[in-house]
Amino acid sequence: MFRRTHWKTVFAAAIATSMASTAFAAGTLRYATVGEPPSLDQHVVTSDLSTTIAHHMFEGLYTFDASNSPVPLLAESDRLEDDGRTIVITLRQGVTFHNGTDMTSADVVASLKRWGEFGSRGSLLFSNVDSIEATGDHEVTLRLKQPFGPWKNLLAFINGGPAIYPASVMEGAGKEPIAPENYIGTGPYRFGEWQPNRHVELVRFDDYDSPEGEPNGYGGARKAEFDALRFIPVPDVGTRVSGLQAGDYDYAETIPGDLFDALDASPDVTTILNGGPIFGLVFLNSKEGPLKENFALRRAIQTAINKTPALQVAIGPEKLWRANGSFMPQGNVWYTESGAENFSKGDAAAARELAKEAGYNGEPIKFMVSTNYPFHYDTAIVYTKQLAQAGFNIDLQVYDWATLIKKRGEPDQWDLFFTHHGFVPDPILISVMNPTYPGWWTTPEKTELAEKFTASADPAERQKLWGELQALIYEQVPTMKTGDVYTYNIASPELKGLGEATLIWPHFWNVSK
Amino acid sequence: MTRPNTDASDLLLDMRGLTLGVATPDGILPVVQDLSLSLSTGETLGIVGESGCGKSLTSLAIMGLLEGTPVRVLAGEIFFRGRDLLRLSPRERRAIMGNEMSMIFQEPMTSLNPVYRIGDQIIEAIREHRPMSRRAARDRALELLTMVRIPDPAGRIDSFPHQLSGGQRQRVMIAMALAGSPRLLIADEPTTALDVTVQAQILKLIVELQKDTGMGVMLISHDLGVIAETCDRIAVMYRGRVVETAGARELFQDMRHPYTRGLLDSIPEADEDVDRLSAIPGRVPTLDETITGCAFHPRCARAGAGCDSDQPALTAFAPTHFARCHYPLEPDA
Amino acid sequence: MLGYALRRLLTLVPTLLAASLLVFLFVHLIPGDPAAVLLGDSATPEEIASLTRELGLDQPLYTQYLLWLGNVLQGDLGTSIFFRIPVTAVIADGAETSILLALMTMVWIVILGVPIGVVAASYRGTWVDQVTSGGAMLFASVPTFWLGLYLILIFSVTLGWLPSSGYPSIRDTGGLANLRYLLLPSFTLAAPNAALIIRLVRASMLDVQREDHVRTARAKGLAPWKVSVKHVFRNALIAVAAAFGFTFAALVSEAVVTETVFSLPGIGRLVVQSILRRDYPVIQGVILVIVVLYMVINLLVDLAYARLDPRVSLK
Amino acid sequence: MTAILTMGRIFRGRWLATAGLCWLILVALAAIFAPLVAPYDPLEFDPLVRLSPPSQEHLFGTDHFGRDSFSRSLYGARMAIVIGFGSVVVALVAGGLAGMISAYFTRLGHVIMRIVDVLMAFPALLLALVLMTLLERSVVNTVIVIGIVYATTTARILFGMTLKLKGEVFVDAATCSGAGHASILFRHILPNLVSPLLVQASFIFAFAQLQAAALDFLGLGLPPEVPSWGNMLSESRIYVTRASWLLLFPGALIILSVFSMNLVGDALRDSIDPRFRNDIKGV
Repeated sequence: MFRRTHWKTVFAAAIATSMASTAFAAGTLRYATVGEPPSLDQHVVTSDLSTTIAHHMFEGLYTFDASNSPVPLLAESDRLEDDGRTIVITLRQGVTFHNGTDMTSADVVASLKRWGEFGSRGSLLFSNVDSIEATGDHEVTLRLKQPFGPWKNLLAFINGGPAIYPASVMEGAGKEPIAPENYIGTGPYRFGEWQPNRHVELVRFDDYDSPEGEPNGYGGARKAEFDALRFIPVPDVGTRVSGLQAGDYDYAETIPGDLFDALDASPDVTTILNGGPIFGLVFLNSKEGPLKENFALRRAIQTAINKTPALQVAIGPEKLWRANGSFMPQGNVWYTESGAENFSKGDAAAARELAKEAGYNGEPIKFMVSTNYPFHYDTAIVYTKQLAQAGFNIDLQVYDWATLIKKRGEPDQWDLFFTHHGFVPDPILISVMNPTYPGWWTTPEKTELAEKFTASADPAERQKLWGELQALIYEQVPTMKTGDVYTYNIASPELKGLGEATLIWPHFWNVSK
Repeated sequence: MTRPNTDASDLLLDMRGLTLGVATPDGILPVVQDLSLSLSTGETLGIVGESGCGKSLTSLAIMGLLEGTPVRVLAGEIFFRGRDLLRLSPRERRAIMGNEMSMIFQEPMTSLNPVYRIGDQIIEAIREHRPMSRRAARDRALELLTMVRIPDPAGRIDSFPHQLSGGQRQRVMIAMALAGSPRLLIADEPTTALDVTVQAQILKLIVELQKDTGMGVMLISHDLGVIAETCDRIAVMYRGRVVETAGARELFQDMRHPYTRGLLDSIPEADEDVDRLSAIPGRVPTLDETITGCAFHPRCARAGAGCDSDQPALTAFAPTHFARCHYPLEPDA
Repeated sequence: MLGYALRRLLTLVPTLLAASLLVFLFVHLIPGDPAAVLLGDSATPEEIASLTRELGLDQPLYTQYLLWLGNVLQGDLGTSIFFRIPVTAVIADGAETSILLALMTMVWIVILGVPIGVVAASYRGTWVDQVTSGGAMLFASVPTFWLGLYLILIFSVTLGWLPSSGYPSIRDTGGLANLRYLLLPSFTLAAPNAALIIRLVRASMLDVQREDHVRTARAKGLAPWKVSVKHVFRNALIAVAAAFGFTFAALVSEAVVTETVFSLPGIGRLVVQSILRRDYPVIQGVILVIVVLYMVINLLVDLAYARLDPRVSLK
Repeated sequence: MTAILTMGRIFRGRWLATAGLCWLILVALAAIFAPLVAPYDPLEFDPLVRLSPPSQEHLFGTDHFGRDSFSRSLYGARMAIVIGFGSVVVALVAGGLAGMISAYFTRLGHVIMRIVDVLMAFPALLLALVLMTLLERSVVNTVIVIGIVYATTTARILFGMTLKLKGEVFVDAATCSGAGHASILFRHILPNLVSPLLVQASFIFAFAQLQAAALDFLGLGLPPEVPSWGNMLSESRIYVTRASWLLLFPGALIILSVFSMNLVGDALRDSIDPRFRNDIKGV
């Protein structure tokens, strides 16, 4: 008897759902992601996808406004003392964690400590930090070894950055990402569920305490309009596009450039350009192999490459790329053309000459690239050809991404490898600046300049120093930038409040449908 | 041939001018030509000949089982109890098949469906023509199994075919054939695949059943010995034609056709194969070989003028004895 | 029968042990490092090494294997490196999609494969036979992903009749409306396999038709359809049943591609993604589960075979 | 000459299979003469003509590198043949030996067939996926991996066939006349298996194409720079609406070739010893 009723119910429910399927979706944003995110723990994970999801959940002390300047988020205000050696941050009061507890300075200190010790970008700041302590219920004091310019940018950059977790979660947390049951933050959405392979779902946090002010970039008031945000892994790009066109998703990320014109023209699809471009990087091995300390040979390689055909092939429409040698995009405060005249010479003859002078005798140069990102591979194919024309013996080694990032950690395995870099608001965050990042660029010239760069708190001086650093990059060639790529996402035209462009990661507070 | 038997009341089967052909890429080749034979109630007719002479195809034509083979009836009539089977609708035909007329086959090993219990296969045959309850049909099946002398029928009825011996399976086939109380039983080489001792038992069973039921039996065999023991009348076939037909005693005492002689001389050891017949030189010609005149002449010791050009006519040697030969054998001294 | 099944399951144990060792070795010999994948592009080798240590992936392989095996024997497939939840939970989640996909695919295969096969056999040699058999072979020659791409293009993007991709869980929508999501994928998956079944049904029907016992059945005066159903088809089923074991293995393989094309959260895509992420416990767990499933299904096929064909005895 | 006569007999009246055979011959010719026939270098790119639709200059259009799809398709035929033959050789040699030896030396065979069982328990594509990630993407590895996958089924089939033959009179006769094991296996048994092996080979050839395409699609097959039909499809899947020719031509080439090979295999199967006919599944 029970069984019969049961099936009737199920059947009735089935009919009801099939009829009400649109109603079911209305309060939920369906976002087609490129894949499954790794952990959402922002301290240790630097995946952009992870941040796209997590920054609805976790907040830092600061965030960026539309002009990429840091503005307070969980912080209320700050003051510098002792010539910039002491930073006192006052926290906003009345902020509640998703587990219902109030956020206090103890939580902030615990979070920053774990981030400083184990976080991906924590050491950038904490190598300069002497101590951090709670100097009041809602006041935190950082004491630095010396003045450190980019501190606020580092605290505002949530990707691999200092998200604030409750102190209870931070207890015993190490390098290993924290587990989903501990995804407790302060953001407008809280963790709902993670069905592996299926979706990550965030649900609206009803007790959210929003910062004040007009929304500006990631700053200002945040309002969760959706009941839930559902991030659905759709690794096949064709399926992401057709799924959005068919109305199965509201938003789909990372769409191939070649489809831009058609999608942009389609009334059923809104295209959203990313404001901050990403750029490909070819790292050169500074630790071992033929390129070690042979800057002339590196410059020869740099000279052989013309970046434009690769961008044409790999990206497509000219609107979506710039053959820009500056590591920061045009219009950004950090933009500089210093050294960039060597960006894209594409002079095979000169390169051949330079290589000869550098003592190059056709030794094989191992170039690692992954097929997981088609634009890496496409670009590498073009470069390989250009390098071959200039007489370089390139041994192109194609791996999947997981193998490549393993191998690049072993200095004897490679001479060149291809990766890409997301937009960052401060050059200090660019991976080549990190002396332990594969490539291991640690020449005395670089170390000296970098020290000056981080020590300065004066914006003008820092900009000037960055210009010198960029010139040094073009001279010592620890890495080669391939040009700016403006990726774009697509959305259903029904979504309101998306804005013209994405700042860094798409965000869905103040967005509705 | 003029038909010797005109008594319509006990005339069971009467074939007139039956011609069968097989379609090949080279055209239609005749496999049975102008065959006329008859069979009365209670009579046992033996058809004998080497494999490939058309005897089995003739039986399939009578049963209506040529469908699915490349062989077709080209001409002729088959009267069964006064009705021309070839003019009946498939449905009318099926009402006769397995009912008034049934057949047992050469291969008891494969002629039963391996996936059904033998009882069910017999019951299926019973209920197809006689609407009755399963229980009643099962009782009838038990009865039939008893009739064919299966030991322990109640224990065997639920066996699968593979659990029975060859002889037992042939008994089951016979039981199945008797399900509809047939007037005519066609037995196509019913003992060929069996051991010698079992062969005799099965033949004996068929003869007894025939006596009990009064049905007509058409027994087909390549083995003149088998035929001789059981049949009232014998037709000898060679390459699609009847070459000699006579009463059993008549034939053995006074055979006229050299081929019949050859067959008799070569009655094989029980376990020997047809192909090893030593008395007849040569081999049965294949279908696509064209032979003019008497089809047997290439192998015939007596062949003479005209044998390779003119088809000999069926000649009467006695009122019930006919043969088709230009140079028939003389009666034995 | 039960005894036989138990004995068969016991004999699977050594096979499974061998398979588990093989899986473990294969998976761990793959170059790459889950810690590196997890931490992302900005991670330095030092950071990766420290996470590797925390995950216990720096221990010798045999230690890891024995540890894993010990847990597996207790029904614990370990914890996903990537998701930080038990592998059993990850697999269970994918199983809903994959099992429903497999069932719907089987439905397609049966409703397409069997009748068309029977029709082709019945009209043997006519144009009906040539069109169906030729068509079946043509379908078996189409790459699965290619078919899938075009089905999405036609039925989802252009016509808008069916969802293009994804599959929400029944738990979330509480109904069978989700099955719409599986219509295209299951058809894609079924097409080549249904083609195989069509040809197999046709061939075995023709084989059986030639058998003597069918003539016996016809000699009983049975109507042609009775002969076809009760005698020919019933016996042809034996060969077809045996093929369903093969079909299952083929399905699992092709499901990997289909689930990728249609972005279905099933086990097939899970294993591909896990390989890319080097999520060792998940790869091992999924493959082990599939191997067990394959063996159990083969056992079921054998049992079904024995039921269908009384000549087969289970020893 | 006798070979041609035999072929004539097998294909007589089977116009579809004959058409398939003709297509395969065409593919083989394209593979052999690709460098002569191809209008462009299959690897040469030109960003200026990227994604141009089929035209007189580019019969099959160009891809996103601006490479000539027609030339790539011709070289793709080469890969199809290499993959097909390579997999067949690996499968038949490895699987054939394993199967024959197992059937002949029963005790050793028991062990070998258990190993085959274990390998068969892995679904083919998963096995291939894991192996391909383990090794690296290359033509040789792809061939080996696909070959191994089909070696298991081949081993099973040959095991059965050899068992059947082992009981035959001529083997006894050979044993009595003092022939050694190798001689019996390879001089007496093997010749009887040649035609069924050929049939099996034709089906492996066909399915290897689909497996290779699937591996290419999942990004674990041939190296991406190799112009193969599967790679062409895999690289172009996002262009299904934007540049449909990139999917239609290579797709059609794969389908036609696999279809043809299946037709040929089917025709061959009908011509072999009926004892072995049902052992080979094929399509």
